[in-house]
Amino acid sequence: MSDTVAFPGAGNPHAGNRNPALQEQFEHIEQQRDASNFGIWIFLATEILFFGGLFTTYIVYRMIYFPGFVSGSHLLERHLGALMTFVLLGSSFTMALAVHSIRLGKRKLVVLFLILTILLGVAFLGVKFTEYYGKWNEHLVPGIDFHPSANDLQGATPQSVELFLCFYFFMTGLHALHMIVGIGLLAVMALLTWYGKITAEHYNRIEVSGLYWHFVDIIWIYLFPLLYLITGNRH
Amino acid sequence: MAELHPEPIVPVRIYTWVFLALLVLAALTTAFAYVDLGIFNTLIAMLIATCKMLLVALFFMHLRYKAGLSRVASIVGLFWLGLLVVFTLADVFTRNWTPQGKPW
Amino acid sequence: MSTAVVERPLYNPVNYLNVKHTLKSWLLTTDHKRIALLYLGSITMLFFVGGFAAMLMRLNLLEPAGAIVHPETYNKLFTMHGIVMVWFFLIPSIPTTLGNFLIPIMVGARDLAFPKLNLLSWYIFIFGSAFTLYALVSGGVDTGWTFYTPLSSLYVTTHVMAAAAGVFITGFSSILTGLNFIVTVHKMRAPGMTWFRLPLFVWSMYATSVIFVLATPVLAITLLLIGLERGLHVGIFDPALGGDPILFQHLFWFYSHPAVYIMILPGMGVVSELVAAFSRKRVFGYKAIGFSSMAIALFGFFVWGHHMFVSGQSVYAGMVFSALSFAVAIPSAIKVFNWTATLYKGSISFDAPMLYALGFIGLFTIGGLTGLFLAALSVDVHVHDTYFVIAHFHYIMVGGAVMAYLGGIHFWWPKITGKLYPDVWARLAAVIIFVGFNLTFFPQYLLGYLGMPRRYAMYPAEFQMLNVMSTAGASILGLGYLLPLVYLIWSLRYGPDAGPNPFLATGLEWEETQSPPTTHNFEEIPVVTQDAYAYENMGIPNV
Amino acid sequence: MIAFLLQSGIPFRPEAASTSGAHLDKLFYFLTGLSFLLCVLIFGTLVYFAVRYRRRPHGSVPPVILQSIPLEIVWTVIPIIINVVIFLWAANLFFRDAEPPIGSTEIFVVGKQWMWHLQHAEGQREINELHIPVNVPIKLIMTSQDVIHDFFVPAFREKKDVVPGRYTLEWFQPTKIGRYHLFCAQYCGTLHSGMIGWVYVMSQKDYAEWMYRNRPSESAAGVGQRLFAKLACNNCHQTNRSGSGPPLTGAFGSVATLQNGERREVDEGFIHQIILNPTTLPVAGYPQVMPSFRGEVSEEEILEIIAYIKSMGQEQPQPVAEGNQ
Repeated sequence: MSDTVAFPGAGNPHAGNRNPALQEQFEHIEQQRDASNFGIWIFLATEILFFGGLFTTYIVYRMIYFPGFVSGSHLLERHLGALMTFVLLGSSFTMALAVHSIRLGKRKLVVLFLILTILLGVAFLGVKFTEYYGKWNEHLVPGIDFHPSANDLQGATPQSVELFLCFYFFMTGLHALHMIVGIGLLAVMALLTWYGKITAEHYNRIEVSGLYWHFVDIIWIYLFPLLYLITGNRH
Repeated sequence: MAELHPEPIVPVRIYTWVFLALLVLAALTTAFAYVDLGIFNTLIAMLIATCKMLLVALFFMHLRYKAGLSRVASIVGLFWLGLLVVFTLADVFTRNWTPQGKPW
Repeated sequence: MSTAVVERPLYNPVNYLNVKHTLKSWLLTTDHKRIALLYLGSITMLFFVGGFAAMLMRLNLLEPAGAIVHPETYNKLFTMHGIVMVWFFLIPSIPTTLGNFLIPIMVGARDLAFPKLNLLSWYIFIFGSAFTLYALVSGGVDTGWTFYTPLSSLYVTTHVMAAAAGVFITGFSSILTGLNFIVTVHKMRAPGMTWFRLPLFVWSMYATSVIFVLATPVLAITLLLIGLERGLHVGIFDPALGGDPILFQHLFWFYSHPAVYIMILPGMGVVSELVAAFSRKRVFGYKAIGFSSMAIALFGFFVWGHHMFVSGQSVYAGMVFSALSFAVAIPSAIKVFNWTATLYKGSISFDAPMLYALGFIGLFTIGGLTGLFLAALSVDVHVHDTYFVIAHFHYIMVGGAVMAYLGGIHFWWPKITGKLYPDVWARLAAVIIFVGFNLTFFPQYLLGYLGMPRRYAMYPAEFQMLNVMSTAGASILGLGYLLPLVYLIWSLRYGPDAGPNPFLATGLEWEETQSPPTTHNFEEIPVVTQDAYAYENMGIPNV
Repeated sequence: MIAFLLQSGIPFRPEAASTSGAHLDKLFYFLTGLSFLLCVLIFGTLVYFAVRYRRRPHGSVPPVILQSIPLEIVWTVIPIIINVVIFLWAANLFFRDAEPPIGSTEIFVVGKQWMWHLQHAEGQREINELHIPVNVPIKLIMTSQDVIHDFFVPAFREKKDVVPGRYTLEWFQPTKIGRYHLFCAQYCGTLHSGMIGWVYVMSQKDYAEWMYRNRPSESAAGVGQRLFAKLACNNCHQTNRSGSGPPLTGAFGSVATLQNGERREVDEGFIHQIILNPTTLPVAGYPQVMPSFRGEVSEEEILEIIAYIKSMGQEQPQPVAEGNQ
């Protein structure tokens, strides 16, 4: 069916002249980089649908129980939500700069920006868990301890407000879980870069981690208005 | 085989502008929440969120500079999410419609 | 084959199987071929677990009041049968074994794009199966494989969490496998291997992978919601707390209908290869078959509502879903016609894999045609949730997917193991399976039309005769499935050496690798110069 | 061969005892015939090719036949046409029969693990048995107290899921006197297969007699009226317009305008939803003061209240307030 003609650049994977960063299933470094880049984009498409199932349920119940969702949204503190948005956008910015710096080969700058990104991520989680703690104290945790006051409900039925809070906890919780994974990933990247394992030529691991981090940011960009900013009359 | 295309290095200036635009949009969407515009609150919030998403995806995630495959993957993800939402709502919305029982 | 005489590399006695013998070299392997064998072992075991549950069910249905078990046990049996067969056998069957083994070789690569990820998927799969088997041995689950709410989230008291966790975890294994395949097909093709030179098996695996990646996450999140609802007593799907149980069905079938195509598309790919190889002829309508795989992957996502025609779904949504369901039948029909046309003027031999392929086409045609009954709204109202549905999807999944799986395993067995199996026994098994299958499931169409609901541990006496017929068939089918297990294992030790290309088939796996292949498949990455299935260049073997 | 099969005692055809059953069977046999024909064509070709072109010693090399666009078009278009025909036929039957005819005899159905509770409008209650008159359209208003069930009568070719938290409707018009299986077709837990019963189709005379013999002390609407007073519904829903809620005389079957402008028919589902979840259906022109009665009324009691609200319209000289568009 075909001739066994050596493909330029191909060769025995164990031949001595191969780039050590090139994994043996690939023929050249561009192919390896393209593959990991495309791979992470497919993974992000998967993630879109993973969150998408939640978004779909959210949309359905928001339409059915709009008053409850308005009341529920008013239980959240908008300024904290806005603060978290700013923090997370900032972390995306530093992440982009980290990728930029690795392209230029500025190793220490990369580590600095990665650490900044991690710190902003941790700050985000800090605010998030403060908020969770507040809800716990106010007895507004669905299923476990849900005892809203009449003032909390503002005329909506308790179950519709509980449903809203379910979505609040599930969606932000799942998002926070992704943040934690991302922080771990970035910490590993920072270490690898510090010890010179990631260089300007083979920067794809940093780039891939960056794509994941930006994706988590995008999820929050939608969660913020969907959860914190529901306005409108309650009929 | 893979396309051999070195990706351009995006200048920091562009990242900075995008970041500032994101901050302005985030402030804007928060501000709009304090005005009651009825259904438009939701529409504006989603419009701004989509703008922010595009900024992050096109510049921070380099979709603007990428060859087709990454764009295809992201668009496919969004398209399939659209399928899920649209067909589910197609049922939820029309459950209370009652057919009049006449054959066509 | 191009006219230039190519000097073939000498047979290398060190192949992927004997390169190392330690347990560690298997459990930590990143070789796609070894991972394929790890999967083969795991899913074969799980197939017999699921099959055992099915045998007990069929035995119980010998008598109207239930011959051997209490209804509660029966409910656990069909739940385990469904969960194990769907998620732990059918969905991983062809992709993780034949797909893992063949895709890198067929596209001309040394391995998948992400070999470590590939190994990770196997471990995730094993971890998920462990949860599910735990649910099985610790008392069972009785929700049905569909996990319908609010039954699963609030009412049953069995190990729903463990079973759902098993399925949830296994989902990630599917996602990673799909991701790996997509990237491999896009980025790892050998020079000259254009899209339209890919074997049709690769096309169908590509379509399958798209579904893996896009549908599975929705199932994952849905199971997570069930877990949360069950664990925390919140009301996402619980009507008493304001939830909507129909919404669960939407999310569930958004995954589970496309999952049907995850099961059948790889089978279609295998059959395309088999029909060409045993007719010694190019596949008729290569592009039609390739594109119809992609069309099925796409349309498969538009039709999930046909599982919900009587669920209280909107009448209008039902009409839309019905119309779209008829649309998805077209690409399947196109494939059947093209396979049939491929036989025209071929040189057809009836080796065991070909018998499976012909059986597949027949049974898939019957399953597909009865699918039209179910897509037709008013007919579905009568036969929905009856044995008609059971018969229909077993014709597709057992008659279709399992036949193709067995055909594929037989076809590539010499490549995988380097050994030939006894052909007479293999043909006999194929015939027994075909006959046993029809005896088991054809009576179930009649039962369904008569109105016997599915998942019934007890039934009115007038259904007994058909049930007895079905059980009799099932015992033949069970015997048929045991036969390959025996002679294939026998061949490992006593089978004659196969040589690189015992069927004189085309394809990189036959022409460019030895049997069994070496760890890196090819000495040099081949350069592809012609289309797939160029049998006209190979001549015809004298028989 | 066929005669032998028919005499073998294997049942092939379930009894058809409803108007839709006869329609459906025609389509079913059409589909069966069509499938049989297609199977014969496809398998015939397959077997013919397989035998005719079997491998022979010293045979010739098979020719290269890549594809045939006309053939591909033919075998794409013909299945499309067949499918469109089947779709239109089936969807037409489905759509036409989606809504029960006005004036059907109404039966309330409550499914619970693992039995059927049925109640006639006149108040007769039955468990796992349903007595209905022949040649009269019967409308089932169904809900479940726990999980999803499904009311399936094979002889009527009808089934519909019975979903907790909402009403689903099923209707049929029996055409033959007799006794028919009632199955639960949606898996509902341990004794799913025991959730079966009988539907008795009786002559009009026998049915009237049966109803008389089993007459309860009070009709469903009567019980509903007492509940209406007991739950203090009448404090707000007064017959004159003096209460804070809308008067309910003639409300059933009218069209209500919600505060967001949406117009909804006041049917069983509407009343069910407003009793349990009043804030989700804010009717324009009235304050939002109605409390939820979730947990205070059972599904059967809600059905009785609905029966009462329906009867309020019938007492008035004007039949239905705004009519059913």
